[in-house]
Amino acid sequence: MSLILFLVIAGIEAEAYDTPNDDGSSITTTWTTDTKFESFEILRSENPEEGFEKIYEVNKKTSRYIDSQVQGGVQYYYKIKGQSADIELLSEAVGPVKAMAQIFNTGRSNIAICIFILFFAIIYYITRARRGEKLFIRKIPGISAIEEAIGRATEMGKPVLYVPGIMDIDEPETIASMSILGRIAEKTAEYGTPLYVPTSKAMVMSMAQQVVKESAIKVGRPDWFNADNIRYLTDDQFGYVSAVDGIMVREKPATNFYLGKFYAESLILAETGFSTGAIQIAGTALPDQLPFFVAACDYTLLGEELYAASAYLSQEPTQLGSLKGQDFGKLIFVIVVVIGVLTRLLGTEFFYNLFNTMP
Amino acid sequence: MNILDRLVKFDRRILFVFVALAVIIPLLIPIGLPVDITRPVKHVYDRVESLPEGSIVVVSVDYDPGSEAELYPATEAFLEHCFRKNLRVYMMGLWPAGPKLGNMALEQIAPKYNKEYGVDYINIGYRPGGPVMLVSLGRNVADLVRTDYAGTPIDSLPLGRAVKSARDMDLVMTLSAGDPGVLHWIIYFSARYGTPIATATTAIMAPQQYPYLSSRQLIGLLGGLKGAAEYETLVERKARAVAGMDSQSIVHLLLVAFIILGNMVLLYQRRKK
Amino acid sequence: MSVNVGVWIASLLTLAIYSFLYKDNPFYKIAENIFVGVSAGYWAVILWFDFTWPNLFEPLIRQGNFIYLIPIIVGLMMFAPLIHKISWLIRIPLTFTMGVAMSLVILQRIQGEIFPQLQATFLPLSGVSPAQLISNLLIIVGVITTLIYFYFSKAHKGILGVGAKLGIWFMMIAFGASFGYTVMARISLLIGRVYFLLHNWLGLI
Amino acid sequence: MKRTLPIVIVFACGFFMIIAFFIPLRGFQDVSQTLQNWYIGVIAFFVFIGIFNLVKVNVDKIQRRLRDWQYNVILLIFLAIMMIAGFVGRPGGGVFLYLFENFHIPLGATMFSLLAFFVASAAFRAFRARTPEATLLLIAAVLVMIGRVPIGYYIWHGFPDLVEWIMTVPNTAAKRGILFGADLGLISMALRVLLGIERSYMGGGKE
Repeated sequence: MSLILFLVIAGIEAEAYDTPNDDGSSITTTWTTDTKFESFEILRSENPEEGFEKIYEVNKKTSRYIDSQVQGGVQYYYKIKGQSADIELLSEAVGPVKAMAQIFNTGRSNIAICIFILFFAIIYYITRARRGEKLFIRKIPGISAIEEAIGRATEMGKPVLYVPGIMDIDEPETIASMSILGRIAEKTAEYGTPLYVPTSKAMVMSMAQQVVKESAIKVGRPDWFNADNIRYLTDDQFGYVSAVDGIMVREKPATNFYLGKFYAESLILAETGFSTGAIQIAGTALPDQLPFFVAACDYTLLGEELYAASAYLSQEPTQLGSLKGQDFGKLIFVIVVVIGVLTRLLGTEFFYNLFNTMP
Repeated sequence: MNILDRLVKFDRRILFVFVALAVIIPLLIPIGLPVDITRPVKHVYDRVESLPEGSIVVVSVDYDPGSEAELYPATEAFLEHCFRKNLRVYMMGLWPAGPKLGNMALEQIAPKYNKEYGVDYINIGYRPGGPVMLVSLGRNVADLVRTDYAGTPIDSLPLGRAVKSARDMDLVMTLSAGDPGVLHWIIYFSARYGTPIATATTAIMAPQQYPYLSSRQLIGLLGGLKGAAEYETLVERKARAVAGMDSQSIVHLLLVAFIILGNMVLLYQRRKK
Repeated sequence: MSVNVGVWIASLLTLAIYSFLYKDNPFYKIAENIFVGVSAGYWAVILWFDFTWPNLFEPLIRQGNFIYLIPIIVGLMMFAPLIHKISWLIRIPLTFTMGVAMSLVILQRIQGEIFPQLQATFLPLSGVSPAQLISNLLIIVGVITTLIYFYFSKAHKGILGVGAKLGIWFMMIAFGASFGYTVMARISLLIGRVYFLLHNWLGLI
Repeated sequence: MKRTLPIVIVFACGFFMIIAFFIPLRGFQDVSQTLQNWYIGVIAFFVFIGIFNLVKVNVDKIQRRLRDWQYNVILLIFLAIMMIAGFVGRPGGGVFLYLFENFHIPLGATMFSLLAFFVASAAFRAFRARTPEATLLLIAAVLVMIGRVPIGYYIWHGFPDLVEWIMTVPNTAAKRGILFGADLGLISMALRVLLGIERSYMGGGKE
């Protein structure tokens, strides 16, 4: 009887090796078998012949165990015991294995290469821009829309409203918004059109005042600048919205700009502005709020376009250089996707596997 | 004045009344529309079903009262499923108010299945530090967790001792309303330690999760109150989320009607020009 | 109708917020300021008891583990601007936290997002059903054209122009989906509150 | 010192963390773990300074009798009540939980539900299919709004699958493209911070 049993039961093939890319604290054991066991026990000894003790038990779905209760430099031997209701089977002892620390995690070399390429591209373009080179950025269609909208307000003899979002000046969107505000202030000052900038943060107000004043001086209309038009209303989200709504209803601006960081208030602003019949131009980086702006405004700067517009208008080297560096990254991504799809179509998984991040 | 012109001009507060009625009436007089099950929800359910008894599920309550209406029903339904399957629940929160809300759900569900605190479930409270904390937590839990939410030393609780690192976590369920949340669990935790992540998010965040579903970085997704209603249906525990689905349906119909009507006005105005 | 005072308070506060729908008014403002006060207080208490005391001060004071002085001192430098002479010290906690957080941003965005997402875009175009083939092709084209739309180094003319236009369409569908879901979210929140008022307060359902 | 030390700190911490990511040696891992744990400790003080500033701003408004200063008094009173309830009575204590359940939860939960009403009026008055792009957006939105709730399934059994297709194909594609762009933006910002080029977070660019 036992002889027959022995013939049907396939053995357990075990393997043990130093866990790659770790700090020398573990040994990995793996095993394969054709027999259906209920569970497996992992046994360990420092001697190939005797002294094997159970160190862990795993369920039938598992075929790998990482033993992290080992001492560096000690040689270990492993056995795997398969168990089910009526049979128990032990594998041959495998070993000796020693846990060793690695100096470089080779499983992460792909990430290292990626970091290297991106860093290089960004630093390279920033350096070029800082050296005073003219880097080309295409004109964002939104910018001509901005100019037209100001022109329309002037024709109608009505003011322009500029909402710089509800966040403080440490927010990248708010900073971008201030560069664009500078350009808008230049245009409105040239035409002599009033420009209202209600803000939700005191710091944003003082920065906006400074920006608008500089623009007015730049186009030779310092008399046009009126500090009272750039006011801090309140920090509170909905309180701010209802106050801005009030301005829209009272002053009936012909053009509303919403450029900066917006949250739930985007919807209420865009709706009130729409109902007063203003031309509305919006832009924000947060994808959550973009749909409402697209649906209720005449023109919307989508996501990164806000930063691109700011870089285009300010021609500030760091902004321009970063944008070009990121563009280089996008180009690489497109190429990588094309190669990835083609290589898989040709039946090789080699390129695909280069992007594995898990051991 | 044309009737369409008048429609656009009237006070928006009249529209507000419409919305209120569309929510209230179906709650008072339920229609009982059947809830269809979507794949991402089914995947979460199936994964919980396949876990062996005693597996440790991290339930991270990453929302606050602002999203309670959407995520609390999902919290209860998910916990019910875990306890029914005799899984062990390790609760925490990346948002300060999360663990308190999670505790309310635990107090509802755990007694029903005679679960014992410290053995079958535990609540380690608010964990500040967002993404950086997650990287640290995955490597060594003891570095960060000294006590549970009530101040009991973590070593005095069996389940507290059982979880030493990400290796001891069989599944992470994050009930997520924003930042920090599911994104950080995926890219700061799962990407490093390989722990599978499932999530229930607010509806606003749900479309954003589909790239991760497609890359299998997420096992499944309960999107908004509808996702919770689906889960309630799957675990046969119809409660607040299912009850809300009639109102949800009616208001959606109302809004679609508003959009269509509003655009007819636009067409009409254009033709007049 | 409920006889629980807490439920009454909760219900009246709920109605106070809804009074904003009529117009901005004192009840709304009171409710809102209560909210800011309560939530800030809540945060401070929970942070102290769940983290700061057991993880920083307790090991320092009870176990005399002086290594914990480092994060405490660096953290306290956040208050440096109160004393004019040493106000620059605030830069130490700011730069330290930025250094740690930003390095992890770089590593994890690549390991956890860029690589897996690129890999997930290498979709098979052979050996799949025709319907799947179309879907896979659409995803590949959608990802590439969206990237083209956000490519600012070349004017959008010719093939790039066509790509960018396609990218816009993909984005508009995606935004439409987000739009629908966001609407759903807002309504769910309202349902939650109305359910509370009808169930817990008035006891009608 | 005032200029250089902060730049050295951000550079050293940042690049050490990046290098340690690739070196599995115990020493490197332990140091980066310690830096992370200190980070969490320091971040906790950011919250305390935030609350301190909240008090300062409000006291200031009250002292200067700015418009609506009475509301700031209410804010401070409730902040104080909450803190006393928590620190004296412990966060597990009855008063603290009572305030949380009957003040914090209903107020937080109601605030954003206001938006449901504004969505409705915007749907009627502002969401217009003015351009082909906006039309596409609105069509997708309407499909999702109907197909994602039980009434959609009731109207047509294929609705949920259609919406799931929109979500898994065009939505996934565009969101992924946007995500790549955003990641590059973030990485480039992070690198500028580590190199000390970007310093606006240190406070307004003043020395």
